[in-house]
Amino acid sequence: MDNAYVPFKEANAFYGNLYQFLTDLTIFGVSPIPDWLAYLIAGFLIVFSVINTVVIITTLGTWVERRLIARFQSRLGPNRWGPWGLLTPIADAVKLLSKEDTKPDGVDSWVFNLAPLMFIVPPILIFAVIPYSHNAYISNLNIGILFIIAVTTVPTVAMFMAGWGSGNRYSLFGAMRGVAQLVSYEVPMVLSIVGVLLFVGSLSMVDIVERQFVPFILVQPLGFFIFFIAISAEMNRSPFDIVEADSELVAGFHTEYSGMKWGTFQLAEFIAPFGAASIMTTLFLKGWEGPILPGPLWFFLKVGFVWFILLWIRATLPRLRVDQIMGLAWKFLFPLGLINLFVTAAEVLAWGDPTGSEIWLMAGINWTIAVVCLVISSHLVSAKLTTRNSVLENAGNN
Amino acid sequence: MPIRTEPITVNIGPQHPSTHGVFRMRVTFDGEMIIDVEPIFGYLHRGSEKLAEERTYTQVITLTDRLDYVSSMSNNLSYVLAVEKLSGIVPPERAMYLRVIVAELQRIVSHLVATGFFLNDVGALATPLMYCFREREKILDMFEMLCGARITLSFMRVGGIFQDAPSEFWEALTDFLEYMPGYIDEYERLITGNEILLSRTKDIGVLSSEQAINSSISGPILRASGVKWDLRKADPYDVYDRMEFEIPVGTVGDNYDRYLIRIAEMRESLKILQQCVNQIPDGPIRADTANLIRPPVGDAYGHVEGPKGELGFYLVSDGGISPYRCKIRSSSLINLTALKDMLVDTKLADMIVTFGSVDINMGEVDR
Amino acid sequence: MTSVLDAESLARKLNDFIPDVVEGHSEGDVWVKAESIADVCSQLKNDPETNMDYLVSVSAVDYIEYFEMVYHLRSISLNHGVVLKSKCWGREDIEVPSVTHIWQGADFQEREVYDLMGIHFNGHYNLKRLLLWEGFPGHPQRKDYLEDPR
Amino acid sequence: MYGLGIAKGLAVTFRNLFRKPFTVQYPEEAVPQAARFRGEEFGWFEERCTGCASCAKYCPLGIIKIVTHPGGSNMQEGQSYTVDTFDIDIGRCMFCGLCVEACPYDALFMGSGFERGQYVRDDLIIPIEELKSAERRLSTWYRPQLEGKNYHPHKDEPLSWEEVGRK
Repeated sequence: MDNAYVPFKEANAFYGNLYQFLTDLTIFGVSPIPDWLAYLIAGFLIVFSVINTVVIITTLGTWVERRLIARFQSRLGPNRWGPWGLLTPIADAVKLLSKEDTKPDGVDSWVFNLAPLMFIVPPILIFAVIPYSHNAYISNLNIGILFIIAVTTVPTVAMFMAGWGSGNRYSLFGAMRGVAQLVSYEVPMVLSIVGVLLFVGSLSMVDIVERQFVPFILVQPLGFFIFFIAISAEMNRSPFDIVEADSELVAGFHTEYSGMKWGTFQLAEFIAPFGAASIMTTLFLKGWEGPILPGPLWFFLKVGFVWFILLWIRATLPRLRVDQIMGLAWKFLFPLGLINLFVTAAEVLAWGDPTGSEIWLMAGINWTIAVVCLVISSHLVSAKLTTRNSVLENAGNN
Repeated sequence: MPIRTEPITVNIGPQHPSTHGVFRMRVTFDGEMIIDVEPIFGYLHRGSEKLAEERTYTQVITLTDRLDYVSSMSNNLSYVLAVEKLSGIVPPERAMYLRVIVAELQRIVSHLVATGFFLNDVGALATPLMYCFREREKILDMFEMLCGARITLSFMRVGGIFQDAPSEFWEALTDFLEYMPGYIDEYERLITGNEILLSRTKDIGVLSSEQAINSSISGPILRASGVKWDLRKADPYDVYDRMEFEIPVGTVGDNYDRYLIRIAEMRESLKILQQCVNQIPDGPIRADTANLIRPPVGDAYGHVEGPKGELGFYLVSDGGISPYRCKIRSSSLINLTALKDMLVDTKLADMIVTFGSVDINMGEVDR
Repeated sequence: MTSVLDAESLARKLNDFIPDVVEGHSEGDVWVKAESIADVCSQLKNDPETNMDYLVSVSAVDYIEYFEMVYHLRSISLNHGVVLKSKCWGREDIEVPSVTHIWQGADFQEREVYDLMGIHFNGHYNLKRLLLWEGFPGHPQRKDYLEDPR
Repeated sequence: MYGLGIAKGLAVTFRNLFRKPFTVQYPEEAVPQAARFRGEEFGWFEERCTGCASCAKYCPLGIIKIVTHPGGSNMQEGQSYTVDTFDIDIGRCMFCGLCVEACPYDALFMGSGFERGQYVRDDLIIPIEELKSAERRLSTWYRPQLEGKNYHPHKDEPLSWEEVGRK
């Protein structure tokens, strides 16, 4: 009976202790909580706390994001509600909850109502397999990264459901764009991850961190670059936000939503960067490991850093066009990903399980290849993309 | 049976984040490609021309403020030039210089707004817009020193301007002329060389020079198409004939050229401002005119090179105290004539960018 | 400086082209017959001496007894201009040939004149109201227009 | 090279992150208005007004209502009138200042405030009692005599009616 739970119990420190405490609990010599109930209660508590932590961090994240973007634009940002505006997310939530939930005529009710739910579950599911520290994770799936790739595909369906179910043409445009974009960017994203996996030899997120002798960004620069762009596109952040494209499609696939349904979409979109930053930290920045500071702190510092860069890019860059985004995926990132994969595979074949000085040699080779590839491919595109300085020079001539 | 596809018709506007007001386009798409565009106007129609027939010549100035509300000074100038032509009043020299100064400041304001919103339409999440508005505020502060208002200025009067500039205005203007080139450089560093902007704007929405002339396009759009035509040089009014400046001219006539022209014109405006500050003489600022002007029977057409193009007023007088007919040649409306030619066979995303690069103002389109 | 064409010689030239088309002239203004506006315009555009390639504005003025169409023409290449006017007598069913096939820029301007003044342009490909909605009673720019006709 | 433009742009936004924000937190800190600010609280001097109604005639919107009756103390030239009603409906006012420009006796001045918001449109009408008793923060718009004194509505004391006229 006990055996089925053992691997989980031993793998997760939080969960194991809680489970132990519940089963060891005796009142008048009887143990009131049977095994299966203890398992259930402990599991529920852990999952509940993680989900809520994610949501709370995200809501605080919206405040940080708005303040930071405001400072990028040399404004102050929301500062009315609470000290430094810290309570703004709560005010937002209250406002959204108390708002009328409108439903336009002619929507496909089931599809329309189900879409927000399907949109928010996958980003939260990512956190099920993210290791925050040694022995601090919900589960150590042996196919962790595969699981992430699988669940991040689900929002595509939700997006299309929202766009189609709304019965609005802006929404439909947004949904069609979204499906095309997300399906395309799955390919380079997976290709860039495979490089890492070749080194590690395991799909488990914990194994990936533990076998990172150096942060993989040093050994896999090209992979990191591709993954960074691909994941930005996956979560529809600027400059890839064609799905929402507020200046073109009003709000894209969630044009017709209001109240908390709209809030759910927004929440999911704000959770996404945290999820993306967590994945990037785990795959390329050595996860929770670092000197002096405790593991979880290192983890959150790295996540915060990646998140800041995502934000910085969002605040600066204009949006790409649909065909350019698809072109970027298939003509630029896909070949680069293949090159990266072949080079890494060759290196792993040559050196087997590299440790010590071989890793630096490998890093050197990979950086050289990355720079050469980027320069060559950039020259291929930049022929058309030079600035024109002739506006005033012309003035004198004609 | 072959697969049947259908075009999809979408109403862009009248409520849409990037139609710059209540403008509506009925666009037919084939997928993401545009196959037909029909602009629909009138949501902001206030009948300014009719209202002008019931107001005295001075009171009409307040109506002109509200035509293109990001460039009130140019509207004022165009109107008073028409009345002066009609009644033969010549303003004093200091007034003419001050008019040129405020008109050029207004051109910078309008181009800042145009560039900011254009880049916002490209999708830059309001960052360039905020930077542009930061400088716009400085100029609006100057306008407030000058005439106590920031947007609806009513600054000019027939035969001059209403009051001389205070001393703090000159200090603010000198400061502005010093730091503004640096800020324009900053915008250019931020976005001009940005590859995403280049790929979004180059060779999109091309308007050939023949087509531009044939469609009566004016202003920066005409110049971006390679026609060297600027009323400040071609038909100088006030003291523009004493100013030395270049007319920036584009080569291709695409969105990127229109953006570059606006940036270049801001720099040229700064040059004109500097010359005005150096040359401005002392003296009266208003010709000796009666408060109620009664021009002789006749008609006159006064025009200026406004920030958005040629803004003209065709006034007919019957000898009374108010214009018999006041026709406004609005640059924004006529610049939209070629919209269809620019948009067909581009994509949905290009439509917004092209429309943003035309830079219209609904207050002037619908009047 | 944009020069104004000499109206007298222009009137003579136009009369050579279409007999008796000019009804009168004063400095810079030439009055022509309403029905031959389009022919005069295409002549002015195609004649290399005048070369009026740019239509500045199309306006209409209501003088109670007649409507006056006013065309401000300009040549960008030669930098000169002229004002073409024509009187259309009557109040109802006034028809003027459209110049949209000569200058595309006349498109919205003629529609505006039609909308606000009620002058029909023959040959305009899409003569619909521009600023007001379809079915709006009357033409509000006219002098005899009442807001609430009862 | 591809990417340089993007990098330059990123540098510009990063520099702006450490720049002082240009926005002002309005209720706590207000932007100072210029001396010529055309604001709401009109300044009107009963002693100078003859009830000629030039201002009412010049208003493009006709929002000034003046009722007078013959006889009174504020004599300028000829016959004298007492002003019974002097209402300004600032709910429709567009602050063009033409009324101030039209006043031949310098009795009417633009104000320099902008915080007279009301919930009901009727409350936006400034009646004569309020004009009489209001604290007069006079804008120097179209009043060169005030500008000559370097008068600033927000820094200096309110002026009495003898001090505001043109000599």
